[in-house]
This record gives sequence, C-alpha cells and structure tokens, in this order.
Amino acid sequence: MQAHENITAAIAAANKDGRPALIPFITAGYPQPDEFIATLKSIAEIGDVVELGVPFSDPMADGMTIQRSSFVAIQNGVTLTWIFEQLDKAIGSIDAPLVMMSYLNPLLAFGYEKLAKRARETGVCAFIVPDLPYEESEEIRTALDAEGVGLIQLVTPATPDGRLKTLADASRGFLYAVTITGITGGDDGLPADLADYLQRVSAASQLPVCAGFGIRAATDVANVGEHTAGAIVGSALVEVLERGDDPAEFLRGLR
Amino acid sequence: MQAHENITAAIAAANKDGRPALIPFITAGYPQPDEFIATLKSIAEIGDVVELGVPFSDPMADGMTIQRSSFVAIQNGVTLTWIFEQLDKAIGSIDAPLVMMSYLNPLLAFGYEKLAKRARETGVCAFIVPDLPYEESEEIRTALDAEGVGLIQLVTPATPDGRLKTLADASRGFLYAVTITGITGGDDGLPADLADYLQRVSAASQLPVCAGFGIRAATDVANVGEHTAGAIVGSALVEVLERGDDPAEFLRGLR
Amino acid sequence: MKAVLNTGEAQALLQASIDGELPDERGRFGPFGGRYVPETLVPAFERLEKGIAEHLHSEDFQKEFRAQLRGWVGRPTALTFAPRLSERWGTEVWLKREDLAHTGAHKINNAIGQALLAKRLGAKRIIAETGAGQHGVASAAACARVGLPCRVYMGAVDIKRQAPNVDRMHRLGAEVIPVETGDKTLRAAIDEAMREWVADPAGTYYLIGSAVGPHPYPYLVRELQLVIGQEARAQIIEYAGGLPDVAFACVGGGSNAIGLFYPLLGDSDVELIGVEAGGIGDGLGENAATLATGTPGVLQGSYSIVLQDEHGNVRETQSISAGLDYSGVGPEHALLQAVGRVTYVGARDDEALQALEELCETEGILTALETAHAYAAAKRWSKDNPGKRVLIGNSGRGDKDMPTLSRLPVRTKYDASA
Amino acid sequence: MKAVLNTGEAQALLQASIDGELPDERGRFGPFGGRYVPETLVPAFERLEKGIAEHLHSEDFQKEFRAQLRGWVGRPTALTFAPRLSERWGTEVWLKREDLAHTGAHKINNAIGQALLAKRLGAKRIIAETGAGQHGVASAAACARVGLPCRVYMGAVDIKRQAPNVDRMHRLGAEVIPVETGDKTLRAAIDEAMREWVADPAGTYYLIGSAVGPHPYPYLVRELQLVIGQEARAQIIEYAGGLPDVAFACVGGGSNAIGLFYPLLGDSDVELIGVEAGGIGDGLGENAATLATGTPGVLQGSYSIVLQDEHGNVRETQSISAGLDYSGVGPEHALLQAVGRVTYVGARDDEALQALEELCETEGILTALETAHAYAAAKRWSKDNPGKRVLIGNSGRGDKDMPTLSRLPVRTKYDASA
Ligand SMILES: Cc1ncc(COP(=O)(O)O)c(C=O)c1O
Ligand SMILES: Cc1ncc(COP(=O)(O)O)c(C=O)c1O
Repeated sequence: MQAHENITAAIAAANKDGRPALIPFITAGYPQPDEFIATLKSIAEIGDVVELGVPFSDPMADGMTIQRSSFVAIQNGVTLTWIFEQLDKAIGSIDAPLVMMSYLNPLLAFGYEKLAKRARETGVCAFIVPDLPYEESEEIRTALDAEGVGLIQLVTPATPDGRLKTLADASRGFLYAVTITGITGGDDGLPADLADYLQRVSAASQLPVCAGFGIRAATDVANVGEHTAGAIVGSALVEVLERGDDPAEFLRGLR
Repeated sequence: MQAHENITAAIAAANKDGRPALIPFITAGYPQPDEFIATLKSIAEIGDVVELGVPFSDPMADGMTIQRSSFVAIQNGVTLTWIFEQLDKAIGSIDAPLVMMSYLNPLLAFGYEKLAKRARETGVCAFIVPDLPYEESEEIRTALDAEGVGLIQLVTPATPDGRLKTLADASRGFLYAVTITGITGGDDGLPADLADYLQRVSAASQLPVCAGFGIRAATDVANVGEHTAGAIVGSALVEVLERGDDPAEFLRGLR
Repeated sequence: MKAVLNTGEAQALLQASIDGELPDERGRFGPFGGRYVPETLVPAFERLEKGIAEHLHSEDFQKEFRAQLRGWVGRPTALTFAPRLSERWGTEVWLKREDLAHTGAHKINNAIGQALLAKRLGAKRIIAETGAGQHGVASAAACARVGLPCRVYMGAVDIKRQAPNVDRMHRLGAEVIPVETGDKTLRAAIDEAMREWVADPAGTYYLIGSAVGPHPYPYLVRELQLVIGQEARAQIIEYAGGLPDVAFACVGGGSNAIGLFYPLLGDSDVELIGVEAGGIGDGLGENAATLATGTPGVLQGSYSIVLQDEHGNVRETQSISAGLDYSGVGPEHALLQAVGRVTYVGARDDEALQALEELCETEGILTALETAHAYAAAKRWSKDNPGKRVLIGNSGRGDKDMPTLSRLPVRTKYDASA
Repeated sequence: MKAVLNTGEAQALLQASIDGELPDERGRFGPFGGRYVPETLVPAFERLEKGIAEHLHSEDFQKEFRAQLRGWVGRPTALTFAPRLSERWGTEVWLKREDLAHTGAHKINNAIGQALLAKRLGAKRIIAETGAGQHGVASAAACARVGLPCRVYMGAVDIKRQAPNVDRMHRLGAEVIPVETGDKTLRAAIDEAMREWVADPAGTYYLIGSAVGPHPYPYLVRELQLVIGQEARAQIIEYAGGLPDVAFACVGGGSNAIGLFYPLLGDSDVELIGVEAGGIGDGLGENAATLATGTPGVLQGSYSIVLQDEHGNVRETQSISAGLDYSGVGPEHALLQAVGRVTYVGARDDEALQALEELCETEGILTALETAHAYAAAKRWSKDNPGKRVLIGNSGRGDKDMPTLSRLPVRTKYDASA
C-alpha cells in the first residue's frame, strides 16, 4: 500500500461511519514548539487526517491568522528539519495519517528526494503545495511518487472543467476543493452556490473530495459534508491555538 | 537763484569755514511721525544740508537699517504727500536746504510736475533717486528743472571716466560720490584706495563733491573731507534714532 | 511715463513686437521696460548687454545652448493630448509639458541659458532669487552643470511652503539664504538679490528667474524661453493638424507665458490668455492679479504694471502658489495687454486647486499650483467655446507643492458638474 | 531544479536570449522563471498570457503604447553627456535619463503599457505593489490616464522613507494600503498584492512593478522596458559615434536593468554590469545583493536567485534605497548571470550616497538613491578603465528620497580624491 492510500482509507472510514472526514490544520510548532507533539496527538485523536503547516516567510496564499502563526513559528526556530525530527520521536503514537502543507521553497531547499524519504519515514503521506500549480509539479511529483507519498491537488470554483479533470486525476490522497476564491481565513463564510460546485468536483474525481477554506463551524462541516467526503479546518483552529483554548474541544464541537 | 544753488552755496559756506559740509540723512517720519519736524529742525541746525528719505516698500539699494526705518515709517502712515504737508508747516523755520532721497516709484505716483512744484514750495532743493540712472532720467529732470529743483547724480568707484564726466555735468546741487560698492549701512568702513577715487571725482566735477555710504565717525568725515566738499551720514544717524538717542548730539560729535 | 496707447500706436507696437523689433535699443516694449537700477550696477548691466549682443545669437552660443537643452534638459518636451479632460470640457485640449524638463519646470531653459552666458562673461559666482523654488532648483542645477557656485535668495514664507525645493537646492550644492525682510516672498527675495549684487557687481552674475527686472533681462529671458512656443507650435501643427484656437499660460513674472506666446504673436487667429493668481478674492491684497488690477509703475528695475497703492508703495499679494505671488509682471506683458494682443484673467486659489485635482484624476498629471491656474481659466473658457482646440502651457510639476496640498483633503471623486 | 550550467548549455542559452527566444513557452529563461502561483490564479494567468499573445505585439497595441510613450511619458528621454563627471572619472560618461520620464523614473514605461493592456483585457480595477513608491506613482498616474481605479500596496517602512511619493499617489487618486506584515517593505507588499489578487482574480489586474514574479510578468515587463535600451543604443551611436564599452544599471527586481541591457545583449563588445544594493556590509541581512550572494529558489512565483537561509526562508535585506531593498530578482537576470553575459556587483549605502552627491555637484542632476548605486559601481570601474565609454542607466530622480537625504548632512565640497 502506498503512503497516500492511508489518507484515502482514513477518509473512507469516516464516511463509512456516516460522517464527513474532519481534517484539522495546524501550523507546526505553533504556538509553542515544545507543545507541538502533544497538540498533534490530541488533534489526531479527533481528526481523521491531520494537515501540518510548514511555516514559511512568504505565505502569499494565506490570510492574517496563518501568516501570524507562521511568523511566530519561524521565530521559534521551527523548520522542516525540526518538524521531521519531532515526528521521528512520535512515530507510532499518532492516530491519523499526516498531510504536510508547505510552500515550495522550503521543500526545494530541503531537497526533493530526501523530502520524500523523510516523509515516508515519519508518517507524512502527502503534500499540499499552495504555490505549485500542476504545470510546475513534475519534478517533485516524481520524487514523492518514488516513496509512495502523494501530491494533493487543489481545485477552485474558477477551475474550468478540462483542467478539473487533469487535476483530479493527478491528485493523490484526496482532491482539495477550495470553497472560495481567496486566501485562507476569510470571514465571509461559504458561498451560496457551493453545492453545485462541490458536486461538479466530486463528479469529476475518483478520489474523495475534501473541501477547505472558510470552514469555521459545525454547520459548515455538515454543509460541505453533504457534497464531499471531508472538510478541512484551518484558520479557525489556528485561532483557537492563538487564543490558548483547547483545540481538541473545538474539534469535538465540529463533528 | 535756482533752488539747487542753495545747496551748492551751503556747502561752499561750510568749506569757507574750513570744514567739510555735513549732510545728515534721516528717514522722514522715523521713528515717530509727530516728532518729524522737531527732529528735522534740530538736525538742520548742525547739518549744512539735510537729506530726507521718503520711505518706500522696496528699498533695494539700502541696507538693513534704512530698510527697517522705511518699513516702520510706512506703517506709521508716512507718505510723500504727508511729508510735504509737514514741511509746509515748517517753512521758514528750517536752517538748511533740503534734499529728498526717494526711489522712483513714489515720485512717479505723485506726478513729476506736482512734485517739482511742491518741492520748490517746501524748501526741497534737489532729489536723489537711487534707482534712476542718468539714461532714464530725462522726464523727471525736465519737470524738476522747470522749478529750479536739482537732480543729484551719484557716481561710484566703478564709474568709468567718460560716464563720470556725463554724470558730473548733469548733477545739480552737488555730485554724490558713493564711497563703496554696495548698499547703505555697510560695516566695513571706508576702502583703502578712497583718496584716489575721490580726487578723481572731484577733478571731474565743477560742482562740489560730497561722499556718502559707510561714513559713521568723525574720522570718516575728516577723512573724506580731505578730498571732497562734504560728507553724507545716513545709516549711522538712523541707528541713533532707532536707539532713541539724541541725533543732534551725535552729529555735533562728527564735526 | 505714459501707459495708455491710442489705436495707431497700439497697432504699430503690436506689429513691431511680431516683427521682433522689441525691446528697442533703450530696452523698451513701447512705453514699458527700461532699466531703473542703482548707479553701482550700471557697469554690470552694460557688460551684460554687451555680452548678450556678442554671444546670445552667435552660432557658437546657440549651438551650446541647444545642446544643453537637448542633452541635459530633455528637450523637446512632449506635447500631450488630454482625451479625458477634453471629453469633460468639450474642447480639444493639448498640454505643453514643461513639467518633464529637467528639475520639473520651464525655469531650467532660462537657468541653463543664463549660466552658460555667465560662464562666457567670466562670472565667478551666481546669485539668484526664487519664489516657488523652481528657479532656485533650476539655477542650482545649471550652476553645478557649468561649474559655478550658486547662492539663492528665497523668502521665509516661501521656504516654508516649498520645502521640498529647498532640500533639492541644498543637495545640488546651492546656498539658500532666507529673506526675512519685506513680504518675505518673491519680491523681497529679488530686492535682496539685487542688494547682494550691488555689493559685488564685478564677479557676480545675477541669474534672474522670470521675464522681469531691468533691461536686458526681460529680453534675455524671453529669448531663452521662446523654445517652448516654437516647439509647441510645430508639435500641435504636426499632431493636431493645425494651430490652436487659444493658448493659456499662467503668469507670475511671465516667463513661461512669454515663452509660449511669443512665437504665436503673429498667428492672429490664435487667442492668447495669460492667467494670474486670483488669490482668495478681488479685494485689495487678496490676490496677485497684477495686469488685471494694477497700475503703471517702476518696480525692481522696470516700468510695468504694478500692484501698488496711490503713494507708489507696492502692495502685498496673496496666492496659494508661491510662483505667482508677485506684485509685478514683466514689461512685455504690460505691452501685450496694452495693445490688446493678450488677455489677462485671474483664477482663484480654489479654482486652481480644483483644476489640479481634475487633471490628476483625468490624465494622471500632477501639475504645479502655478500651472493649475491656467487650467482653471481654460476650463471656464471651454464652457463658452465647445469644440475648439486649446493649448495649455503645463509649466511645471506639482511635487514641490506637496506640503501645501497635503494640508488639504483629496477629493476622492471629482464633481464633474462643478 | 538545476541552476548551474555547463559551457555548452550556457552558450546555447545566451544565443537563444540574443535571438529573442526566451522565455520559452513554459516561461523559462533556461532553468529560471516559470509560474509558481496558487491554483486560484491559474485562470487569471492564462487570460493574461493569452491577452499578451493577442495584443502586446499587435500593430494596434504598439501604436497606442508608442503614442502614450511619446505624447504622455515624454519619450524619447534624453541621453546626457556628463563632461565634468567624465573629467573626474577619466572615462567618457553618458547618462540615459529615465528621470525625465513622466512621474520621474523608468517605472512609467511599464505602468502605462500594462494599464493599456489591462484596459484591453477588460479589467475593472488595478492593484499594484510599490517599494520606493515610483511604481506606485507611475501606476496611479497610468490608471488615471486610462480611467481605471488603482490600489497600491506599500510596506509601512517604505511609506515612511518615501513619504513624498505616498502623497503623490493620493493626489493621483490611488488608494495606498500600508502593509504591516512580513518585512514591511517591497517583498511584503508583493505578497499582500498577490493575496488581494487571489481574493478577486476575475475583475482585477495586478500591475507588477518589476521584471519579477510568475511568467509572463518578467517577459511582459522586459518588453515594455526595452525601449530604454533601444533608445540609448541609437542615441549613443548618434551622439558619441559608437557603442559604449560598458553599461551600468541598478538592479532591484531588475526592470530598468533588463530594459537597458536587453537591446545590448548581442553587442558582445559591450560589457554589462548590474549593480545591487550592498547595504551596510557583506554580512547576512546587511545588504540586498541577491545575485551576488543568493542561492536558487522560488520566491513570489518565480524560480530565480533568492536571499534565503538554508531552510528556504527568505532573508530580510538592508539598503538605504527602498527600490533595491528586495530579496529576490528577476529570473532573466539569474540566467544572464549564469551564462556570464552580465556581471552583478554591489555598491554600499555610503558609496551610493557619495555618488549621488558627486553627480549633483558635477552635473546638476539629483538622481534616485537606487540609481546612485549604478554610479558608485561605474566610478570604481572607471578607475581601472581610463578613456573608456561608459553608459549609465539613470533610472529615476531623487526628489522622492528627500526625507532620507535630509537626515544626512550635505557635504559642501566633494572630495575629489575619495
Ligand atoms: C511651475 C511654475 N510655473 C509658473 C511660474 C511662474 O513664473 P513665470 O510667470 O515666470 O513663468 C513658476 C514660478 O516659480 C513656476 O514654478
Ligand atoms: C529610480 C528607481 N530605479 C530603480 C529601481 C529598482 O527597480 P528595478 O530593478 O525594477 O529597475 C526603482 C524601484 O523602485 C526605482 O524607483
């Protein structure tokens, strides 16, 4: 079994339970590096898949919340190397398959082959790279493929049908449906014509589709869950961490 | 006898006494308009000729002292019309012939013919117009001539010989030898090569030559007196008025 | 000195003007002009006049001057069609872009020309006065370019309202002397520069900034500035297919206006309109509309029209624009008004500000406050003359006016009906 | 992704570059370039690419663009011979005067070109980022000229040091958004503009200010800026009788440099030198000398050379000039360095300041702090190359730098021995 298939399986298992998969996102090492693994573990008990953000100096697709968390994490010394080292220590103790979200440059600096190997070793089953469109992805995809690690593609409401098919076919683990045009952490809630869009995406995809951006409350999760296999919760969760509240409690409220 | 000949005669009288003529300058109506005639009378008792400055808004040939006095006088309502009215009241009581120093524009505004007439009536025997070079002077000269009022020409150390002759011939009352290149009220004292210059001017002139600009002390008066018929004392006297000191006392110290 | 002309005299003088015969050998534009200077300066003026006669129209000097205009000043400056402004106004509007000249205004044409002349006359140093600071900056730059030290007199009031230009003068190596006397604006600065010159007439060249002052300055400045009108005339014929119906220029001392108008004097179908500072109103001392409301007099060396009281004392002026805030005006403009060839109108502070914003918004050009007066008058004229072709002398850019403008709110949306 | 080329590859890529074959259809200049953007923007980039293919080299667009360059921007800009600087340096120095272009820098060529394109693509509004403020002012002006609303992102640090330009943007009707995130300079402003674009990709046109960013921007900006080099090449041949021995341009993102260099790439005898900000020293974070000290990476949508740490996080930079204070650089420069056609060197803050003063003093030209870096490097080069002909891209004027400069003393006399 390829690593990325763990993700697909975890989502399928949640769906089998009659609920959409819940995919929480946290910025690795935020707010305190020494709490990272503990936080991760507690989140992984509730989330079906966990998305880990690698902090980057220029998070151009992210809103204020994730930007802030990213800067704090960098200031606290969080790097890709450090994240893998932490994950090494936690091997076997994390209940959910991991997805790593990173801008391309930290991955490039790390080296694609080493990246794939370390990912497989530490339970990172796939990557989301928000500034890497499909056309530029061949090199990293080849390296990840060699280790069975997936590269998750994103589609948006503006993605034309032809391209949607290409991206759906290329994706591994799940297909990420961006619910809104915009950056993470928007406050405007989900758009009205969401259902059509999500159904169109789901129809195009062999893989489970998970929806992200703008999902903040249990009603949002239920809402996208009607049309997709899962929901990704990012900024809302990072805000919980920022406030110092209990992330597990917040996540339980979403299910 | 033409009015301007009074001036020449007064200078000659002083020279006959074995001393250079002393020509004090005051800005009319400065510092207090109501003291004007009193000040003028006291000065005219010591000076052989008195030079009266008509205040003007743009005294471009004057230094700070005379500028300041000019602005104060204007602010106090001193105008050419007012000056003539004051002189009307003092007719017969002023011991020295008067010379009026004015920039051209106030004279132009007053009207040249009226000017000449009022001057003759009030004992003003000649004019000095610092921004009126000989070449532009025909119109006013003609008007003044008609009433016997003179137009005093200035020469400077930079005036070439040919021009010196022209100016000397055109002058009436006396020929004004500017001692320094510069504006009134300079602090640098008299230049070293003054003697040559003043002798050159005196040689070129039928009229008595009086020297002005930079004459501040009895030694200066004596100094120029060796080569010329008289000395004009301007800024130094205005400074005395500015300080509120007694102008007559200061002038007595210069003789 | 007379200032009113009968019809025959007016016609003859206009023709003489068109034929290039003015000023006459006495420095007169008809009754106006002349040279009213202290005797100390007479030799300096004679040297200057001789120098001009010898050099100004010599092939050698003209070649050098033209080379500096092209290679350093950036001439020819563009002629810009203003489509969006044209649509608003209902006329066909063209702008002669002196704001694109080096240092940001037409002043540089004159400054580099006189600096080159000063060099030929053996001057050891240059003094200049400035109002808006544009002439000061231009003089500082021109002096650096030819390698002469430069000292600029500037009124204390103007130093405040045109601060960016003061910094620029310093950077360009000029010494800036604040003038605290008189009205502390341009007029006082000229007085002070003259005093300085009287103190050292031999080695000093006085680089005057407008078509004012004693002869031969009004003539010299015109000759150095008429490149504006020569270029504009040729460009508008080339681009628009013909002459304009009207040309507008703002008038402080009158150098950009005479530069634009002079080559058009003979084109009798081209109406010429000079625009003075209307300030805050028509009352005494509320504006700087010299030609519109002044009387003949001698100010700063020249017989022209002057804002003065009945005693011949010069009146203080008021204008939002330092460069127009002047009680005098060049004698050639006095003549052109007297003979009826040029009409002089005023534009108030608020009209100028509104015009400045309208130009920003429609054409992306931030013009000088001085220049904005020309736009305000052109806009008014356009209302009564739809479809006509309008040429505006865009004499300078507005960067220098930021301290004044930033005290005022930006109107986000321009009210087109205003 | 590889960044090191063998000799054969380098030669082939240089030739492809000279032949106008780069970027390739994937937006690559050899290994560099590409398009690294969020999926949300992919359709917008495809529209942009299609729009460029359709319009940019169409006769119709080129005619419109050229007309704006001539009629509004004021092109061709002058080529200035600098006699006094030449004498000091011992070389023959020529300056390409982009400071004389409308709004005061080369940025306007690109801004008006893209604004015209945006209009054709049906954009409803324009967003832009700015560092020194020159691109912000240029964009504000260009948007006003074509009638589109404009919003400019600017780092809070830059807002402070380039205050005059902020006021100018406001006056020209643009909305200026202070960016308080990241390093609060140009890089953060680009990030923020990108975010804004991601939020509304359909109606918005992102008017980028330098030859950086995702394909097709580096290509588009080069095509709009190469008029600089085309004019300079023709002018120096006409005026000086031949090509220069060397050309210098400052490099922030690299737009003025690519504009000047590109038309000279095939002139193999012309040495090309790009000058980056050497800041206060060679240490980490003490400069913005990207090409000299950076490593390959992906920043803001393009694979190029980046100032970054070993983890791929972008490093903060330091420079007295806001326009060069950037951790990235256009991908075409990365290629030109890799193939050895252009040399990139640094000039420190103090060298740039000294060069700025020397140019003021000798030629009366107040150049931008960015541009001053090119002078500093050219001066150094001149020492070792007496008698050679030097072309310098004078990318902008220094008026905007007054707040920075006025905090520093003016050196009244320049020490020629320095
Ligand atoms: C831009 C600009 N326009 C016009 C003027 C007015 O001067 P003049 O009437 O001599 O053209 C000035 C004076 O400083 C100026 O800076
Ligand atoms: C005058 C000037 N030169 C150069 C630059 C640097 O930009 P680029 O490298 O894109 O030419 C700037 C940027 O603002 C600038 O204002």
